[in-house]
Amino acid sequence: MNISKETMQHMYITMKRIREFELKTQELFAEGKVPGFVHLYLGEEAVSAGTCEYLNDNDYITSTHRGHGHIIAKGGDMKYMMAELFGKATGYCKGKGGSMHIADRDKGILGANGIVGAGQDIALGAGFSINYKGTKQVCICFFGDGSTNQGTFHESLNLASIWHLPIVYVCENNNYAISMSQSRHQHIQNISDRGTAYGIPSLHIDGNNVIAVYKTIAAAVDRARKGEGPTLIECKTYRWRGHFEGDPAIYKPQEEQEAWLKKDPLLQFKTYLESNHFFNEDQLHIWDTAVCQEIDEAVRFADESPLPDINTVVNDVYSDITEEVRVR
Amino acid sequence: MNISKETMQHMYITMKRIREFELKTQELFAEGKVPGFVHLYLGEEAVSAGTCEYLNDNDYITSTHRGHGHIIAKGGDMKYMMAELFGKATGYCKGKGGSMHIADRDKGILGANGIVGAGQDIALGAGFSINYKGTKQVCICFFGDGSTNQGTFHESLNLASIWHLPIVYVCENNNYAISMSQSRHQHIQNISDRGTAYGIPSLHIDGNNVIAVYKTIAAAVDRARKGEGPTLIECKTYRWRGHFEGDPAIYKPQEEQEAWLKKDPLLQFKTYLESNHFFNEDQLHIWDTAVCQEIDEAVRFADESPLPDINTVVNDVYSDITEEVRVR
Amino acid sequence: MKTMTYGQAIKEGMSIRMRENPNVYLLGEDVGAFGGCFGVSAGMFKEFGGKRICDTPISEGAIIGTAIGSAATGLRPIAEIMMGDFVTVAMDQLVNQSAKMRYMFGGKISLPLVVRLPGGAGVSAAAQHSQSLEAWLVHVPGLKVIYPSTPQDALGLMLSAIDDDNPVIMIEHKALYSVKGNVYNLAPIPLGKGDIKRKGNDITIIATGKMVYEALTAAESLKTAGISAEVIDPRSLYPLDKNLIADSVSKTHRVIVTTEETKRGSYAGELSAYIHEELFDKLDSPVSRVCALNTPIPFAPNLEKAFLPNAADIFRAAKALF
Amino acid sequence: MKTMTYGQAIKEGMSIRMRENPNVYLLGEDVGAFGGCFGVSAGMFKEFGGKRICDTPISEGAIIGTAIGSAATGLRPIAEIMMGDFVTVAMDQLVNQSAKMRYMFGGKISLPLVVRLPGGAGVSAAAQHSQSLEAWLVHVPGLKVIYPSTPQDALGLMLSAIDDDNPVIMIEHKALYSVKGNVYNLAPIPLGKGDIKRKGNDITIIATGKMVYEALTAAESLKTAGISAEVIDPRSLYPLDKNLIADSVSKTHRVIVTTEETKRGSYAGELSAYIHEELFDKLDSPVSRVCALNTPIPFAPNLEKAFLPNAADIFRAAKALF
Ligand SMILES: Cc1ncc(C[n+]2csc(CCOP(=O)(O)OP(=O)(O)O)c2C)c(N)n1
Ligand SMILES: Cc1ncc(C[n+]2csc(CCOP(=O)(O)OP(=O)(O)O)c2C)c(N)n1
Ligand SMILES: [Mg+2]
Ligand SMILES: [Mg+2]
Repeated sequence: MNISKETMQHMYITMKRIREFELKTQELFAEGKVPGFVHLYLGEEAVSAGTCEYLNDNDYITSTHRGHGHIIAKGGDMKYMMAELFGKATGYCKGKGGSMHIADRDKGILGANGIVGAGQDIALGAGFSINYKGTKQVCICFFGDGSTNQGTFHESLNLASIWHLPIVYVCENNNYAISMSQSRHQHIQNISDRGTAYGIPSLHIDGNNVIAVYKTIAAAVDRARKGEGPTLIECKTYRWRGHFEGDPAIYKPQEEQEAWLKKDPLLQFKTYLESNHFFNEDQLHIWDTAVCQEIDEAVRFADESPLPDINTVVNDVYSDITEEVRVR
Repeated sequence: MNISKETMQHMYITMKRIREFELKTQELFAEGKVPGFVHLYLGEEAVSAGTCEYLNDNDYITSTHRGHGHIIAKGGDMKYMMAELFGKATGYCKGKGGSMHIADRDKGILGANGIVGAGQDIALGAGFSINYKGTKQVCICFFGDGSTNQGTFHESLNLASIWHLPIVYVCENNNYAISMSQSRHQHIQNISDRGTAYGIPSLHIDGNNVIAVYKTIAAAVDRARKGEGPTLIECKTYRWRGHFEGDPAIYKPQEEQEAWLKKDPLLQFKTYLESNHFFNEDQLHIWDTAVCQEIDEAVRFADESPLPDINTVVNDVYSDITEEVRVR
Repeated sequence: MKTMTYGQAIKEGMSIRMRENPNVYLLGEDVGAFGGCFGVSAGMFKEFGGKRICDTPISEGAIIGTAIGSAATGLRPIAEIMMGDFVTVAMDQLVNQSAKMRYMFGGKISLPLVVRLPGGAGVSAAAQHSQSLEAWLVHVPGLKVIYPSTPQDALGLMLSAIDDDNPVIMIEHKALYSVKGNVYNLAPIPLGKGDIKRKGNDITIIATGKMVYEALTAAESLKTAGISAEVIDPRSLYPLDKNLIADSVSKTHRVIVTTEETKRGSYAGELSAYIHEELFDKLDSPVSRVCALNTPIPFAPNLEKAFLPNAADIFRAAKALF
Repeated sequence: MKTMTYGQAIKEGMSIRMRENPNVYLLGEDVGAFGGCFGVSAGMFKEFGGKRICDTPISEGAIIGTAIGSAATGLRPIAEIMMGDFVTVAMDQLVNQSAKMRYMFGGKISLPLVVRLPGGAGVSAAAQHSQSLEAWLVHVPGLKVIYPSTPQDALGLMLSAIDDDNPVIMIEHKALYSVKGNVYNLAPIPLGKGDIKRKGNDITIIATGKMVYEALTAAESLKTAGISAEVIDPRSLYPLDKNLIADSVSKTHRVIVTTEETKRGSYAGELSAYIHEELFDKLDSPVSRVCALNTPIPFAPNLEKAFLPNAADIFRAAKALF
């Protein structure tokens, strides 16, 4: 499979966007600008960048509590994301959702999700719709290693298999579910081994290699579009930070952390692009700078945006009923 | 492995007990003597008889909505069972549980269960206790093919595996979950393939061959007692009747039904015992007659037992609080 | 005018919309050729085929998840959970996902989905197959909850539920499926409109589901005792027809709320609290709840009967208010 | 006397019983060396080891299932569900299994288990990490439900919960974990005994969890306004200390019930219904509920604040009753 320069450029920019968005969020959280729980995607950029690159706007994704990367890669607007993280009226969810609940229907983003395993079920419905309407879209279902121990994982893969749904299950195995390393939370080495239980083709790949991710996903997406059903792809990667901001993650062995930092997916891709003479440093630098500007603008946008009017607290519960403001 | 004549005799009697108990229940249900839902175990007798034969009284089992066979095989008293089916005060549950909720703690029977998949979770706790106290008991977890699509199946096997719990998972694959044949509800031929997903040794056997069941279970139980963890055993069998009494089961192909009726587990075992000269027909006949008498006594006991006093409706909710009779 | 059973009316409601709108479909365990555990969808498989009358494995969470995801992407699913009690394995999907999505996403998503929950006791199905769990669902902002008692209401409410752009939970009483009634018209009954099942002046009996029939029986007995009872069926538990209740209570000054739930923490309690809060001055006596006992549901028919509230209980409670 | 936080008091309660009884153990996600998501079990892993402070995968159903099965076979488990909202994926185990087993089995089994559910809002954790779901659990016969507001109560109730031979759900408010208070003694507080948090004569404010503090603040303001408020913390939602409430209401004749739940279908409604039913003649005005809004819980701090009930709301509601 040949990957065009344009595709590579776009994947690089996506990864850089995610990286910078998360670094900035880390900083803003520490400053107290971002309330609530924040789960950073640092170190896992290649998975969503490589995956979403092969998708169309009208393809769907379901996401997780660690969703920023998925949303950026699927074309979400960082301004509205950042505004949402700030709890501002201009955010994706008008301040009602926050980091864990960002959605963008126009981009096929069916929502980040605060419940581990919930996206697996929702993906079923998206896949069901596609087959029902015969529209040849696909749905990517992102989830973590830890979530593969929830019943929803099991039920979802079984149903997708018997219904031949066009779902690509993308497991981001970052080796941890909060403090539980994979070896403690399940007795298998490769999560892709779980596909056998459903008759679903499954494989595991280096999730820090964006090219590998892209190619593997492309094959699975093509298969899904042809009506051949779901695929399970385990991407081995690593969570650089604690589970959420504020978690010092002392349970991670230092050598392990260091080894993975050396496998920085962005740096690896940069080196690859340069050493294969796809792009030179100057070119990459220009993009880097542009990304940093975008982030700054997103932060400025978020900062300058108004808080939601507190009367809006009662809106959006139903399409047709507005709750009374003072029912208490 | 050598199987003693005593063991064979006992397994035969167990199977005969289950067969006759169920035939009688079928009759009584049709007469309107047994209210509620009744799920018969006819045709699957070899599974529970072969399994429980290798257990001790203090070993545990968890059961399902189709629990009569499990309870009889684990040593439950048919008198109290029948009385419970009748909704009588002398029943196992004082008439509060009925067919789907029979339990007997003294025999390690942790309960039939009306919720598909619920026993899988409860088995975890029994296994946990055993390891915690170091008592070398085992827990058998019985469940159907359909229940292996519930999230509880998945969560249970994963936990049992990482905790090395002494659980033997016995799947009664009778090819149907109500009207859904296995090929419609999952995309795999052997449910034992699901063990791979948890690193659990798994195998499938002829569930209508009581000797095969006994031997396979024995090995798995020995393994569990030695602290080597769980095993998944799929027993291929067939549900002779509809899902519950009243279901004409028109979704079952007639040839399929006939083929399986020919594989009658009780008849097969009888032929085996006779042709290998373990027991002659006269001997078997004596036992058969005794079993039929037991069943008659059980029915008489149930019939003559009093209804529960309606004031007992408020008892047994808590160990220490009795609900007021008329709180409405 | 047609006579049909409650179960047939539900089927009719689903079928009408399925004929009109190709995006409406039904999914659930054994709803296909088998026709559903209670036969409600019998024949629909034949009419609409397996693509639209969709059998599922025993995975209730995934059933509701599929409904959610497909509703979010343009379909209008109707999901049947075989017994309301099994909603316990799909609560996350219902509560944390379907009910909250519109709000969490800032109003930018619609989830037009219907979930059918056959509930209720009376057939010796024991503790895990007989519950009335509507109180849980009414407590969840984002859900609408309806509970028809007659074939006419079942049909009209089903049509509105399918038309609604929000998750609607329809509670159905399993012991009502075979009850026949007249169906006068095929118009949707708006959610939030209650119905006066019997006019009266001295006491208001608010009843849901199968208790509507017990209330009507009690009203007959009360008449003999010289008390004229008005029987109100809210039909829609949320949104609630507050005006209908206010009008009735303003006239009668006495209220019984009767439901098949275990009393403690019931929807009946919510109604009672609400009526006291809003209509205290109209009340001559406290609102009285007639519910099931605070116990799990027993198997033995005589115990189950003792567990369940009935017309005699309503009669007694009503008399006590005078 | 010792000063400790609410979180530490919970830990102390668990630790005391674990030291005394080898059959008591704790299980849940990240409760081990990590110390639990809110640090409640910090240090327990070191003291009791991994066998008794037991980390689990993300499988809440299996966590409660393990608790049930082990309680049925002789242990006394304490299960932590990381956030109360996640109980949605373990409702079957809690409701259809643990709550009903004793009854279904004719009283022949005991399930001594404690389930800890950290609930409540106030930390911008949004709609899926902030709910107060106690109403659901109170509605389930077979469960006991407790909800401490202070370190002393947390410790005493935890001891009783562990000692109890029935499933006990302990609701903990996540925003209270770091609140300090005096712990005067290490005696169990019997389930079903409420507490007067402040004595008063003119109005009874019944408050649970974090709302106890809002009620106390409101009581201060009311004092300035010439109204003497009694603040009652039931502590145990079921069984309920009916006498304590009756005594107070007989004295004050006015009642506010305040909880952090969404109002519709709340436990506050159950309390209100109950008080009206039993104490109608003592009431000079209807019981008034001060609860959260009927919406999912919003993320933005200002919206979340608008969502939550507070002392000012209680004050206003109280004034309105005079
Ligand atoms: C049902 C449920 N249980 C527990 C949690 C708390 N929780 C949030 S994220 C998480 C770990 C998830 O691990 P994994 O799936 O590997 O994703 P990662 O955080 O590593 O990206 C847990 C336990 C939750 N949100 N939902
Ligand atoms: C959670 C849940 N969903 C659905 C049901 C209804 N139900 C009872 S038994 C059954 C089929 C079970 O099939 P299987 O596990 O193969 O057991 P079998 O009946 O064949 O013995 C179903 C769907 C239930 N009791 N619980
Ligand atoms: Mg992970
Ligand atoms: Mg089966």
